Amino acid sequence: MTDLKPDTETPVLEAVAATKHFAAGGATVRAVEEASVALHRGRIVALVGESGSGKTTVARLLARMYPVTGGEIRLDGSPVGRGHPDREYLRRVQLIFQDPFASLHPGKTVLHNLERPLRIHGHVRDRAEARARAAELLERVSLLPAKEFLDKLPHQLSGGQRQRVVIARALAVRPAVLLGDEPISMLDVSIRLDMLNLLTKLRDEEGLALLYITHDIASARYLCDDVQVMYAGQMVEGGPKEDVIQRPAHPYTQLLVDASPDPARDRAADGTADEDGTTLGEPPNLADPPSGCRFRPRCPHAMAVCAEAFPPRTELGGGHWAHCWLHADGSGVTTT
Amino acid sequence: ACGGPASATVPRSDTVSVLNKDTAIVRNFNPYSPSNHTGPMGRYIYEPPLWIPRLDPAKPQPWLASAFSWSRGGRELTLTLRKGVRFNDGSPLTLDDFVHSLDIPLKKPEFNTAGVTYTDVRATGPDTVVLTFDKPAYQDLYALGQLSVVSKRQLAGHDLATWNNPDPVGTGPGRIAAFTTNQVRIRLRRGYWGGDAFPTRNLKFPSASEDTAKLLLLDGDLDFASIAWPSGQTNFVDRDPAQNLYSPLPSGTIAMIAFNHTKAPWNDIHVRRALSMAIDRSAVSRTVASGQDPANLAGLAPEVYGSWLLPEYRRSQPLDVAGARRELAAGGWQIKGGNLVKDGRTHTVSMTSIADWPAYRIMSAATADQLRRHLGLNVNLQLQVGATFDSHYNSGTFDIQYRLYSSGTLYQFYNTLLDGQGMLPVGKIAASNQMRWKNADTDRLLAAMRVTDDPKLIASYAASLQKIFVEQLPVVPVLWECIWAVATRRYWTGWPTNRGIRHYFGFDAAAPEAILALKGLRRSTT
Amino acid sequence: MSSGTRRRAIAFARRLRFYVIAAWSAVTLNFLIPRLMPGDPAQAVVQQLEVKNGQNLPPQTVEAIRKLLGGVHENIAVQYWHYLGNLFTGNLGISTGNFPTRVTTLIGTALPWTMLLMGVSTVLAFLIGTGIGALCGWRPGTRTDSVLSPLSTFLAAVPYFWVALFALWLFAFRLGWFPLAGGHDPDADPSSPRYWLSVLHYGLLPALTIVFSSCGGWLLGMRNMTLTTTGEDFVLLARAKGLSNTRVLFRYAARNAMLPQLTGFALALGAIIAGSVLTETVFTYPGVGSLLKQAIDNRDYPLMQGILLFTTLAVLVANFLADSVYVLVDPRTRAQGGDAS
Amino acid sequence: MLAGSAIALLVVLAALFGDWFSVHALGQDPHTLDYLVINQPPSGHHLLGTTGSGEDVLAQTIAGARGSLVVGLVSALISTALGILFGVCAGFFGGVADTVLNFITNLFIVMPVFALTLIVAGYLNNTGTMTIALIIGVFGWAGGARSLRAQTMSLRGRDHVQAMRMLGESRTRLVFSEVLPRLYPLISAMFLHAVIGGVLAEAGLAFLGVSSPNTISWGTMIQNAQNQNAIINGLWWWFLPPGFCIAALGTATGLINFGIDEIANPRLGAARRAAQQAVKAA
Amino acid sequence: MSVLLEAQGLCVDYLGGERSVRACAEVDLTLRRGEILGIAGESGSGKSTLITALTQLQRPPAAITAGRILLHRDDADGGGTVDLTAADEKRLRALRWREMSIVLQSAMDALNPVMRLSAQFADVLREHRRGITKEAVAARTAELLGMVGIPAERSGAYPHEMSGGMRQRATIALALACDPALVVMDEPTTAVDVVMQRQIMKQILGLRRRLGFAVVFVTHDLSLLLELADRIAIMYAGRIVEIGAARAIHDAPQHPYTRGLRDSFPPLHAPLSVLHGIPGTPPDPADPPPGCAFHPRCDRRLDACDRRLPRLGPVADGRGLAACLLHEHPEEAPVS
Ligand SMILES: Nc1ncnc2c1ncn2[C@@H]1O[C@H](COP(=O)(O)OP(=O)(O)OP(=O)(O)O)[C@@H](O)[C@H]1O
Ligand SMILES: Nc1ncnc2c1ncn2[C@@H]1O[C@H](COP(=O)(O)OP(=O)(O)OP(=O)(O)O)[C@@H](O)[C@H]1O
Ligand SMILES: [Mg+2]
Ligand SMILES: [Mg+2]
Repeated sequence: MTDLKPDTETPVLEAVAATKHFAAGGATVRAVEEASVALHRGRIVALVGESGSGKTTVARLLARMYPVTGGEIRLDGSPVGRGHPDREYLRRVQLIFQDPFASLHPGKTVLHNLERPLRIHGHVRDRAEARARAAELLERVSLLPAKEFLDKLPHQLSGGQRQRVVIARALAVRPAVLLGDEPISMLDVSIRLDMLNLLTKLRDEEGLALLYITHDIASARYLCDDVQVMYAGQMVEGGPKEDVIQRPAHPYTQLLVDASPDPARDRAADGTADEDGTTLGEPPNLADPPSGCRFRPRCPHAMAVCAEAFPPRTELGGGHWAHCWLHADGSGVTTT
Repeated sequence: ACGGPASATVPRSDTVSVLNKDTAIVRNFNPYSPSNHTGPMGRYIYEPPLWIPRLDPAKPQPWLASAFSWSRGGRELTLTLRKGVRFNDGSPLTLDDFVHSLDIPLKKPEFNTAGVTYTDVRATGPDTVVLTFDKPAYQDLYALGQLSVVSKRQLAGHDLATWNNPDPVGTGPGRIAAFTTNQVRIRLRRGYWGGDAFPTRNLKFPSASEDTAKLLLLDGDLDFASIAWPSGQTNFVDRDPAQNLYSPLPSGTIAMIAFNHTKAPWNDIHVRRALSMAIDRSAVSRTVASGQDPANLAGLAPEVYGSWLLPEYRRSQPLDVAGARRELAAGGWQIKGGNLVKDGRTHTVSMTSIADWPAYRIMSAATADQLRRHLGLNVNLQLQVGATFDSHYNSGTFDIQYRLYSSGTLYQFYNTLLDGQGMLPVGKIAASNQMRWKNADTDRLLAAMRVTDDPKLIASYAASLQKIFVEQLPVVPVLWECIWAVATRRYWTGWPTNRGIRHYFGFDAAAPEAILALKGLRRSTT
Repeated sequence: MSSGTRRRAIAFARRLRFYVIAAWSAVTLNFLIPRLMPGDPAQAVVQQLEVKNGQNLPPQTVEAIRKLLGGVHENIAVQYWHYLGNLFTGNLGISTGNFPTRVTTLIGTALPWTMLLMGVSTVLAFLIGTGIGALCGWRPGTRTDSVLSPLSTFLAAVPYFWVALFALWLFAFRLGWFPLAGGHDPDADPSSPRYWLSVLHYGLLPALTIVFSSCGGWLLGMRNMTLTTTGEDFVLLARAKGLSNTRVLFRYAARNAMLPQLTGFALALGAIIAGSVLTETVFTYPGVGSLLKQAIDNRDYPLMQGILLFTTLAVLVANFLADSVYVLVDPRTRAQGGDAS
Repeated sequence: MLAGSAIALLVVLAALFGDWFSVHALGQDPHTLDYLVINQPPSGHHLLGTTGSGEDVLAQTIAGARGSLVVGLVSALISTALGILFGVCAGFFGGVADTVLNFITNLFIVMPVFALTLIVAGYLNNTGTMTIALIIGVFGWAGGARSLRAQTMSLRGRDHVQAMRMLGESRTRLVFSEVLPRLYPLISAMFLHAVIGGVLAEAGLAFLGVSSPNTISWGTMIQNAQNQNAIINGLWWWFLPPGFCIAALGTATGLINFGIDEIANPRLGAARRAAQQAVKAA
Repeated sequence: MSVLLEAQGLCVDYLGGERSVRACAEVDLTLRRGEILGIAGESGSGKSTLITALTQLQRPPAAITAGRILLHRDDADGGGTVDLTAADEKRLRALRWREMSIVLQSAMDALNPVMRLSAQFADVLREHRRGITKEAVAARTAELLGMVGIPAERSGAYPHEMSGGMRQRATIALALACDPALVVMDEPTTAVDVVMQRQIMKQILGLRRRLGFAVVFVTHDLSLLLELADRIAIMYAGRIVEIGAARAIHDAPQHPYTRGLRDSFPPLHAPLSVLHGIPGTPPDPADPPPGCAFHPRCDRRLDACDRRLPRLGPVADGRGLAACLLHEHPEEAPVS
């Protein structure tokens, strides 16, 4: 795996302190608050967090499916406009949806799905060329024999095959950035790894910049280079994956890692906490979020200062950073 | 006031049950309402000054005015008020009431629904009233048969434009006994000036659609209805010939083809004659199957206009295909591809008819079919809803129409149909001579007829007008249009039939007529 | 909590705004439609009079009648202004066909009949159709279902008046079980029990024909909804809980399947007046339908307008009530605040 | 569904080739009056008897298929087109367009459609078939538009639409190639519903005296039969066929709709098949 | 511990005329009292079908076409053995919820959206304890909700007013309302976050310890089961291909499919290596391959695999049961 230092070159795509508020029935949902994420050529960033933490919203902001409320999106270092993305932008940035079953029109063939982006972006001139290019694309996502798949309809494909078609379709525009919103969560367990391996291949061979959104820390660790953790619309921690996962700095990251199933975990050791009938409480209501650090109400280490302001970004070394008052003094203590 | 409970106890066998065609009836007896839907039973309550018999409209009869006479060359009419008449609220009919009634149409033209033409009303004696006209008005008596005489006292303080007059006061024998939206009951009072010789004092008018009325008649719930019943003979009379009666009564109305005389080829007498000759009227009559017979050449029903009708015009036009072809040839017309052609110009034949009445649908279809059969004319038959149909007629924007025509007196018959004085151009809404018939002889004869009351002169004018009508064929009479009498003899006999009609009865009958007809009924003995 | 109340208030205000604007639009449309139509009520009245009299009316009479029956010479904006003003005072004008009766009087006499007949039969049809539909959807494929469901499709497609005419002929005429026409025994005294019994007797056949032809639609709708709902997990869970079948059906399956039906029911209730034309024409029933038919036949603009207005407002009110009831029945809409529609 | 399609096909065939068939195979022109055979019961010559003016009932019934179907189809086309226009545009474009279009839709939903149709149709000059169809169509689209809007709104947010949009597909193309095709089951169900709705409305209007008098449709046939007291006079052969035809067409479209429903909502289909299994097993 | 439930030769078909689908084939299972039996398998392997059949909740067109399900009742409940497949609806209703209850995958769908939570509890309590007072119902509801950490005052809420995790816990509380001997759970944690999932798992373990009910827990997430279950059954294409103690499944999976499945979960802490999952896709249940359904994807396929259907039998070292020819003829096994 490549070991480019993130800071050494301009990110291909970047969200800088991006904020998104939705208006919903008279209330304002503060879905994402000052979130930053940078995608570099040939690197994969994983975005993990609970449901509703704003991961999808960040991806969609990056894809400019809707405009930011605050902050900005930068492509190749220059800020982009607020309106609908033009074709030029879409040629560089592509989004892959979570559900391969839903993201293909049930009545359209694989060929059609691949031909449209090729045509829209002027990569082909005629049908024959489109067909040849489409076959090439299928080969790139390892759908073999490619020719046989061209004329199939989605329902004739398995979930994994569909997701490959979806990825091939995104690749057809020749993007520099691929945003994957939980691209494997709807797939069968046994074929998820193949998908992750395919993404790795694309990164390595084509130098794509990739955002990988997931619930599943283990798969993030398997696939990506860097991990960022979101909680209730705020970025709480990030850095090289082993730093974040093996030595989590933020209490929420710790909770997340602890909660994730691990086949190797020793069951007996865990049993002590069984009787625990109390709960950690619920993630906050984003229409009326807690002040300061939004994890504060569930945090075992909550302090007075936590309610006052959102903690600043603390660099913990080696690209590892966190937003937590526990580390804000620069001590970099890991509390476990 | 509606005397409810008593009515419930009247046995059916003591009640004359007559169809009320209004399906949603309103307790509205305002005699000045321009609407056609003011309780039709008003005719048993309100009475006119004169009676214009439908069977001889040229001979007005005294009614509430016991006598009338012309003076000043037809510019003044003196009416003598009948004595001893009492309103149904017991008060006497005074000259004041009479004058007031005659005066209302003058004071308020919007209530001149009878169409009176006098310009002044004056009481000239203890029981005489003089009506003044601008011009000789011998032919204007008809309106006095349409006017209601009302009680001044009852009307006092009411705005006729908003008042429903739910409990009408009139000189007629009737009084509202019970009123519901489904039915009106009338009770005939004692002490009516015209005598007490009614077979019963109870009348009821249940409302129903014509379709339902037929079922009611079959069930014996109705004694009488004035509705057309195609194949009424087989489907009603034949079910029980002893009891059931279906009779189309002569009415003076004709079903005819009207031509737009401003347009070729209809302004060509040869074409009109050819069309008339090519129709087998008895075939058309059979199709309607409701008893309408072929009309005579003059279009004047002998029962109504018999005293004027020339004997040679009593027959009807027979089918004469050869004659029709001769006429066309004489006019220089050919029929090519179903159209009329002359001098290289092609005229398509499009006939419109009214869609509202099923019988007209059939009649016009059959008539068109006749022309197709016998002349090879392709008649493009269009049916239009009544309002559209009439508005095209009135503004003269039609080719030929299959329509019905009726009028009061013989003079009115010709005057409304053919008077060319003040003829309006096409596009303007005309109330008479909608066909735009322009004929100097006609105009001259009508003008002369208007200003005389000499029966001999009138008869000669009438003969000349008939001649013009038959020879020039401004319209082609096809069938008689009737007033229908459907009745059962279960409880009552003596209904008017086309064999022995004396007076009309039922929904469409005018006031004195209905009262007289009622007197002619007898209790059934079966 | 307060934000919830505020949201609800906002939602309510939005809904109310819709209904107000809708009512205004309906009122305006009602004003415009007859005026955009060709023809002239006075002309029709004059024509009738002339036919009746057998001669022409004097021109000044024609002119006066024209003025009396709502002069068409006024500028349309002035007419509209008068119309709105009159509406607010509850004055819908004077019927030209039944001059000089007020439109409100006419509607007032006819309305109870329509409400009675159509209201009762619509509710009955809804209850019967929905009830049987729930059973059919609950046990699809049983004999009842396999007979009733196709039958309802058929019933929904049969022209109503065709059936009604046939029923009138068969039951009222041939068998004599029911009266042929009217809304009550015309000879009975309105205060007597006999009168009220006759109202039942006269209304029964029309009501039955309505129920007969309209319950099929409710049945099918409910059947399909129940079928869909029965597949839901919460019904499975209710079964797993060991609840009795009737309880599962009524508290779980049917209760949820009912929700879409309710909207339809509100619309149907509102459409009662408009839908009564055919029934009342066939059975000569003294309701608003007959009145509307008469108005159309007579080109009675004010009456027509009045009936249209009444009908539209009835639908609006029914919808508003349905919306509000829906919020009570389906707690989910409470949170969302509900859409205007 | 098969039976439904068969009946519908039959009606369409009758509408297309009925005239030819009547004239050449039956030897009867639906417009011909036969003065000699009025109100005849079915016989070898007139298979379904004759009307009160001597027309052949069978030939009229066949000709009526065209009249009714034309009204049904044209009104359905109009109302479906309007429904799509209003529903899909409102649902897809959202925002102000949605507010306005949706308001109009809701307004039309609360308008008393049949009464309005009756009034307007009663007033227009020369109520030809097309006029009647037009009026029925113009007043009858709102219900469909409402459900199309809801469906479109849900489709607009679907991944495959968003995905194509993210590829740079234009909005028009998105509507026509991504959204509309998925609405076809709903639209076709709506359309069929509107066809029979149009046929019924035409018949109802005809019964109330508003009809195109020059064309033969099942509605005008019933009206004529009714006007001439076919039931009272026992002319069942005249009164029954047109009503049955309408009912049959309605049932046919209903059955086809069942089929479409099952395709769109597989659970219904599964339940039906399961029920059949259960019945077979029992 | 005594046996609670036995399935013998259970076959469940989705009837469809010519194209019937056998979703569960000859399933043999034994569940002991108080035991947590996990069932893992990919999507479409028949897990839900099995679980609904076990509780006699199969919906048309599913039908049990062979086999028996024996429920051994506790002496306290009257004792005796009931064959659930032969029991009529009345008999079953008496057993439902008192003997066996169920937790479904999506709590949103499993709760009646138009009834308050308390009413849904009351419904079941009233049904099974005739004559119970209103107060007793309220008290019991509060107690049950308390067990899963939901405050009693939330009992008046409608389902949509609660978060996903809360709803899911409420359905678990509901399942325990009548002290059942058996609770079957169909992916009860798939729809919730890892943190909530961990919490729910802990609660299940704790409650099981306190109340002693047995659990059949179905999921596609083997890594989760490994932490939760006592024994695990692996399903593939409608058949149970392996059953064994959780540890044994983790440490020494006997069936190639089990091994593949286990290796489909990247580790959270252990060193990373490139993993491959299982090649190919699960079979079409309407048209399963002949012989062992797994043979097209199996890397240790034998010649006979496409002809002979392996039976579930003890493996050589007695560590459970597996259905694989490798174990029927261990001598033929290629060295892996
Ligand atoms: N269009 C929208 N309107 C209003 N609120 C929204 C909208 N989209 C998202 N939200 C809210 O924003 C928050 C973040 O949602 P988002 O979908 O980004 O979360 P997520 O991390 O992707 O969750 P998941 O893991 O469930 O996909 C949620 O509370 C959601 O309800
Ligand atoms: N209603 C049905 N009709 C026909 N086949 C069905 C039906 N429901 C399920 N099946 C088939 O039965 C098989 C087993 O389905 P089941 O739902 O039990 O799988 P599962 O293991 O629970 O999958 P998942 O993890 O996706 O929930 C599947 O292959 C499915 O295709
Ligand atoms: Mg998301
Ligand atoms: Mg499942």
